[in-house]
Amino acid sequence: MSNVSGAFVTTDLISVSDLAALVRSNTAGAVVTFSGDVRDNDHGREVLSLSYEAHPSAQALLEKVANQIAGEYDVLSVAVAHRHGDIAIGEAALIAAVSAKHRKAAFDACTALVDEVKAQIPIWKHQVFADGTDEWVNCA
Amino acid sequence: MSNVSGAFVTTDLISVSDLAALVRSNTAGAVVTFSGDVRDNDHGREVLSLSYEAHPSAQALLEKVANQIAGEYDVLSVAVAHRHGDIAIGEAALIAAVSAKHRKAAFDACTALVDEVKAQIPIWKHQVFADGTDEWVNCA
Amino acid sequence: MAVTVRFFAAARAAAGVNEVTFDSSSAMHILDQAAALHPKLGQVLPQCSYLLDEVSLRDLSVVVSDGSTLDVLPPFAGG
Amino acid sequence: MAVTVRFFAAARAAAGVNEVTFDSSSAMHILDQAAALHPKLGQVLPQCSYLLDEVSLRDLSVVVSDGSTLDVLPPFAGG
Repeated sequence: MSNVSGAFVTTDLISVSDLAALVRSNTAGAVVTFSGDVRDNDHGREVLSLSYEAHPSAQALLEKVANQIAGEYDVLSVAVAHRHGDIAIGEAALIAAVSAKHRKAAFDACTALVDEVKAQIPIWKHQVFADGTDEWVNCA
Repeated sequence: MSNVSGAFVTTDLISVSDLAALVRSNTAGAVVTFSGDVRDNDHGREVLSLSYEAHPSAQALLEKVANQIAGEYDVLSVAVAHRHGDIAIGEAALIAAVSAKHRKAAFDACTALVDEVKAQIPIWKHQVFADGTDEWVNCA
Repeated sequence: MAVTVRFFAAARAAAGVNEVTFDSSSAMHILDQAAALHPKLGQVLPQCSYLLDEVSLRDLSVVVSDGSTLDVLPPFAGG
Repeated sequence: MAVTVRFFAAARAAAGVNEVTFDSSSAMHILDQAAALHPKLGQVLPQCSYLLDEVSLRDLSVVVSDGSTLDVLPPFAGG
């Protein structure tokens, strides 16, 4: 029986260990986590600071995506958190955690969860570079 | 430049957050972790207790596998720990962590790292079941 | 009563405002008016998707009623 | 001086001992002698791999010298 242990769109710090703890259980043999962290560089340019903006519907859509993945894969539990607002270099913007009886399902579901979050959740990344320029990522 | 941040064969508790912290850096955009945890059941039978035995060469071979994966994938850092001795239900037996600039390499390398550890490291699992029987796993 | 158009992320940056109101008409006509008012939007809108009262809107010939909200969403870049 | 055979995991459980010593001869002959002494080993040995002084040994016709150690490794089950 799959379930979603948590789906959070938040301005708070998010941590791998918190999300791993949410999905862990004595029946789960495998826990896979992904942490998407803010880098100090992008396409060879130094990133000074970074912020994410979330649409008001982001929370509901993140819950929907988590439920979709929990239903499609043979996993025990799914949790996901996307942070918005200003995020310091090295901190996590997106964390996903999946538990399953066996590792292949956990890896596959975690990969798909991250892919779907990137595709479906209305969140935008704004980068300020050391050269004084800035950009909204994916928006030419 | 890939490197191995740690490879440990140990009787101590091992934690996802410790290994994730070892591989994390400001240039890494993605950190993927795997935790192989001791389950309270196997093939439908209740597991009471579990221990791992490690061959004296396990430490050196784990370092070799970690280096092999760090060299084969476009990743920034790799860390892996395998616990042996008695392990309580729910605790981790194997933890792998990989950082990379981009998530696909991190997922692929972490999956391969776990596969290679299972294939190449001389470590054995002994399970005691609630019905009083016991088994060395993979040894019919 | 009017139609509220809300701009997000790069669309807000291009428009220079968070939101603007128009009289009811087709989504296409409303967006054309917005681009006329805020010329930089012209580069961003072709990449955008739209929500009409929080539901995905693909057919821009649909008439947006007074009281409705049309959201302008640039390509997502979460994660 | 003799050959030391070390048993691990299921092989140790089957042998009932951690290690045993034999006179130098081929690995195959040494393992046959071990199986004769500890009959339960007969079921485990066909699944095992071997290390001769910590190096993988595939050709069991190799003669194991006095002072060497032959490790008997059941199928790995880490992770």
